[in-house]
Amino acid sequence: MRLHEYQAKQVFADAGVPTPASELAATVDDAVAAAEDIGYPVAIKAQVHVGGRGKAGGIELVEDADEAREVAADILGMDLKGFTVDRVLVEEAVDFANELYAGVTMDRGEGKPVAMVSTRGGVNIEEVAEEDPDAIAREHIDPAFGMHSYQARKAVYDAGVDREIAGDVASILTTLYQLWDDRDGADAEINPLMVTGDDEVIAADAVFNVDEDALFRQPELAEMEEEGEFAESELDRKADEYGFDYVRLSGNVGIIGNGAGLVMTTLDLVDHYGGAPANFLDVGGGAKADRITNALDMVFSDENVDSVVFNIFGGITRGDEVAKGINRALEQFDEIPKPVVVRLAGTNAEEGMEILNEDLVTVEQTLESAVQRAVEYADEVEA
Amino acid sequence: MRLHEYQAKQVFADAGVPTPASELAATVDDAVAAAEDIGYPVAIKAQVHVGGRGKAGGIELVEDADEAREVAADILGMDLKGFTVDRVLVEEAVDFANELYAGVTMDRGEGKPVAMVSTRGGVNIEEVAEEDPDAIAREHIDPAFGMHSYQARKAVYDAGVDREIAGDVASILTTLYQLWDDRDGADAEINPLMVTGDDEVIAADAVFNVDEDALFRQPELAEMEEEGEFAESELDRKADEYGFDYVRLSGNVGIIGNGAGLVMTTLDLVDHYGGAPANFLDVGGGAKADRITNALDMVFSDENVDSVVFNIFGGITRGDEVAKGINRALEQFDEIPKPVVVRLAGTNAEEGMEILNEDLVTVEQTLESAVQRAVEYADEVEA
Amino acid sequence: MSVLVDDDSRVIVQGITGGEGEFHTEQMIDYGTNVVAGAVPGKGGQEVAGVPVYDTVAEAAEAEDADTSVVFVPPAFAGDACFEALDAPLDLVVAITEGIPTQDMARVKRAEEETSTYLVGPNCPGLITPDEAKLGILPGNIFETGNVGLISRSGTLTYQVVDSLTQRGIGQSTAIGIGGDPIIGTSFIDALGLFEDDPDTDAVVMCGEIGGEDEEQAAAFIDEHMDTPVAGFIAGRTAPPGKRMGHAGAIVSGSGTGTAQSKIDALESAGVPVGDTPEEVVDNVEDLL
Amino acid sequence: MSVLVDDDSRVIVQGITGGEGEFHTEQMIDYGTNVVAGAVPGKGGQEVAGVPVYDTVAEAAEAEDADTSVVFVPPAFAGDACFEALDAPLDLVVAITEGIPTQDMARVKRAEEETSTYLVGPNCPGLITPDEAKLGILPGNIFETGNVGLISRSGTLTYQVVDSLTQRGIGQSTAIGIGGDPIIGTSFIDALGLFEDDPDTDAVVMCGEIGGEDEEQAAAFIDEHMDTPVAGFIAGRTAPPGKRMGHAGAIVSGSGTGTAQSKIDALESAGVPVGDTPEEVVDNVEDLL
Repeated sequence: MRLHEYQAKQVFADAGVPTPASELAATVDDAVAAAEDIGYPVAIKAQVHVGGRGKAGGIELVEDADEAREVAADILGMDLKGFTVDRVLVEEAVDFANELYAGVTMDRGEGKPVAMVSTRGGVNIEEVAEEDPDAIAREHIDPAFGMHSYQARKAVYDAGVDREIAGDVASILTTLYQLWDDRDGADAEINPLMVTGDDEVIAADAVFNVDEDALFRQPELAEMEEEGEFAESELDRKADEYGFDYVRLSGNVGIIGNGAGLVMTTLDLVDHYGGAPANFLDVGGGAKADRITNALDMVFSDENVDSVVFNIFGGITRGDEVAKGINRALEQFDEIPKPVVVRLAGTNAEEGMEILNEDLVTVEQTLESAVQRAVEYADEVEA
Repeated sequence: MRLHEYQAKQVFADAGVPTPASELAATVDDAVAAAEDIGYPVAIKAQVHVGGRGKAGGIELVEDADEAREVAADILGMDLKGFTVDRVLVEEAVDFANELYAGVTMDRGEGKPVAMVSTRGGVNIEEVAEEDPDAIAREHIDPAFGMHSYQARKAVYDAGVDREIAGDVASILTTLYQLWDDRDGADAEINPLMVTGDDEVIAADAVFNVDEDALFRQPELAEMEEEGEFAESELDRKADEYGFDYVRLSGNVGIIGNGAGLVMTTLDLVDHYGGAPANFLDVGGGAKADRITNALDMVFSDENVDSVVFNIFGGITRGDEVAKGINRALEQFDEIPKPVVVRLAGTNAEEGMEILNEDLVTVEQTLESAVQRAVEYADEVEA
Repeated sequence: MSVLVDDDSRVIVQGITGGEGEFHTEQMIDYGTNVVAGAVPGKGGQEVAGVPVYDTVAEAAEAEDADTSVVFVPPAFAGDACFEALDAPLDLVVAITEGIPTQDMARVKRAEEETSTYLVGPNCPGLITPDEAKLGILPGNIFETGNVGLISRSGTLTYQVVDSLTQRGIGQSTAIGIGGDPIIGTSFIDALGLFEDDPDTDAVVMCGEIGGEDEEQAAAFIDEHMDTPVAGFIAGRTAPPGKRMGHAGAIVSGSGTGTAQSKIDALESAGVPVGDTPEEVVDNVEDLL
Repeated sequence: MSVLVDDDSRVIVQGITGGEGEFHTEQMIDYGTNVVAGAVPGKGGQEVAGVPVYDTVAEAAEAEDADTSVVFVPPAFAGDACFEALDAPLDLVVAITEGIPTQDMARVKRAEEETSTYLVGPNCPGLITPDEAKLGILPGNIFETGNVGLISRSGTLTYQVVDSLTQRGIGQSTAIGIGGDPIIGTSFIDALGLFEDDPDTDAVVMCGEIGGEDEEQAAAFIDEHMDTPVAGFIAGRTAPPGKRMGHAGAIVSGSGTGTAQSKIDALESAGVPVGDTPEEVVDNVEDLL
């Protein structure tokens, strides 16, 4: 779960990372008032989860109230790579001499956290990592001991950070690791970490992704997640409400299944047989009829969907429950919105297939044939 | 450094360990007022670092104001095993059905913390450990990971704590370990951990020794140490002021040296040659003349001392500095208070021996002869 | 023969008194698994599915001479349950629980590396040696004894592949669900090594998916160390970068590592045929046997 | 020959820019120790006592091919300095610093046990191989090359015994101050084992003191594993229980463990003569040689 910039900045500031003065605004008036509070120049920054906001026109520097009003009006309501901007962060403009990068993430290959520092801040760090991996100093952290102080210093010196600010940067990296550890971070990043002309170091941007599986013990972050949902799409909100693992894609074959690997495989097969998957939707293990009904509602809500394939291999999930849910969901319609192909296997699959109302759905015996049939239906709709 | 009971209770309560209501009092009036506040019956408990306070009359239960006044007057000012009682803790009396023990300490042999639980609380736990070691359940804690929750539960179940209160006791042990870890504990103990008739668990006594070497990062505990000095002897206060490692003993040969092992050896030799050491005093490494002067002042302040042996083996400590300090300290007296024997070896020992004023001190060439001479002097005084 | 589990395994169920724990204990016992104890703090002395429950794993292991545990403990407490099982110590710990915080698992994994215990999972369906014992939630009826080892990051995908194998008369020596989390105990390499050393496993199927570099490392391992042939499958070819596809570990990074293509290329370079569909995987296994 | 340190040792001084660090670096160099670098964060590029200073131990070790470090870092930062040296990694780390919090050392010790590095100290005078190299603060002039190994928990007591040995014409192979703290790296047993394996050490003196059970364990080790004869000394016979006698580790517990008598008894049962005075120790060494 990714915090908005303004939320991440608050978390960082609370932990002691220096951040510029800033205020959140949802209206043009509030944005101008915030700018007056802070004092010009200020940056007005769209609060959406989109990379390269600056280049896309989502971050602008303004020098006075007129400019602030104009820019805030431009940005609020703007569509940035598919996301509508509902909030802007109005922030003290930092006059910098240099831009660094500092980050902490889990290196899953090593099974260990890794702290990173680079003097190549202010640009896409993943590109730096690819082009010039040595430009990023990395310290792996022993998860039993946590980060030793010397490791923060070592990362900073290894990265070639100027001697004058090395201590401050090491201390920010230590704080960043500590908050990543305390707040169950997945990734914590400061990019750019700006260095001013008089050697002050300040976090000009802030990224914090929290481990969704740990939200139960991070009540403050859970609240932030809820508060940040203004930026979510209708479909994502619905998936959250129903508690589905759901990812929307650009195709037209809706996919419902149980178990991440099997659902991914179903997507891949749609592609393999010439179709285009509209979504990933995992109902999870042991789904009962209600949950199946919700899943169908979810997929039907996506206007891109032209056909649906249901692929369940029952372990704990029972085929008869799935069949009941499908029947119940479809019986409410006078006309089925999109053709639905169902394939059931495993626990109680035969019972399920007997229960299924074949007036409402197409039943297939194998995964391959079910996917092929759904792709055909979608092609027919498009044709 | 050992906290007083009332201080340890505050530290424990702040961490979330249930403790009885209590107030500290330095006068009889305050003690009675505290008892009225809390409500009778209350226990009135002498705040001195003495084992077996109860048996020695330092803890009494009172039922009303008259008794409170009488008992407070008895205990305040009382001499308990050599310590004068300056403060009492007035505490809600807990009506208990059972007494447990919970403790955390460093097992130096293992190099690991150990958490302990026993159902044999309320008595000297060291005696229990000797007579019936299995009556204490022990869990060694990996210092890299800290205590796992399951370890607290395991210690509690292994100790045979009643199922009804096992969860509460495990949670108290977890808290105890956490505060021991956070506050740089040497030992943290609750004995007795009382269990009331309705299965409430409450810390009726609290012991907390902090690692003196960690006081620099425990400002609150350092303050408590200072506040708690009312109970220290004059000599201990002086040793603190001068920054000496000093231990008073019951003999009459004062001992000053550098390095713990060598000073202990000097004590042992005094004993070996038929004398009785009056103290352990280590001036530490690299002592300059001033420090030597302070050390002599320290030992002369002990009225039991009849002679002094000075034993310095210079590594970083220089013999000439020591000699200057000795001369300076003794020159201020019209008459030397007690005979002083000096043995210098190692760095600049020869220069030192030349500097020493042999009108003021007796110089010996070997450790053995120096000790023997000091013992003789002491014997002469006593004779 | 088989790897990790057989009918000699003496199994503790951690979290046996929960709904999932109890249901699957019954299922495991029905399958023939030698479940000898449950371990749930505060529930010592009870009995579930005919099995005695102890307060601690150490007590259960001692009293019932157990060597294995299956963890059905809720995510908030599952890391601690793994530590308890590792410290008991046991030979094999199978963590079924989904949703354990990643930082908890990093610490468990760190501790596991200092032991000789095999940790399988978490977020996995468990493992099974057909007709001997199953540990976890796999549907026993689709498995059949045979000579193909199976390793998979995904539960239902495993069932899909196993079902096809069985229907075509190809039985399994042992099937291991290694789990869909970013940090897991037994890796592909660990499991491949076990099958390589098992004389009764004649071929191995490994079902990987997007995210991480385990499959790439496994490919290098196969190339260097394995004589037993391996057939591969990789799920998630159509997954977009930056999105978690159900499994916490199934995510292609923004910088493009962890893609299906990278894994497929690595496996194919190591001589592992990678099927485009589950049925093709079974075709490949037939060819390899 | 010698143990742990000789004239091939390439030494980093951590905390070389502090007063103590600089003074003893000069002293070590004067003695002939091959001090190749200093390591102090923020001081990289400077030079102290003719030695280049680096910001990190790893950098110093890499640039100067060092294998050993001596830690003169203040107590609040010394634990971290030990971790840095262990992780570099180096072969030998000698922590001179007194007053490191015990919990810090427990963590350092835990980490050390997973490495092959020898950690000597903390709260120790260091170690010396006469005429080759000294690491730490021991006064070099009292030592002389010879065939007696020395192990001691105390600095000045070591000097006392060494001085007597040297005056009686008995030289030393290596003298190791293992430190007076409750938790130390190299124990008596570790050091005894090193001397047992050193063909040029013909006898060992061990100077113990009250507190802990290291001497008792050493006695058992001597009894079972050592052919080289050992002479013993124990300081603190007259120490009262519950009082810290200068060293953080020198304390007889309230329950009476860690007494001098217990240690003397254990050593004598293992055939180790324990002198009542330092001179008696030297008498005993003469007898053993």
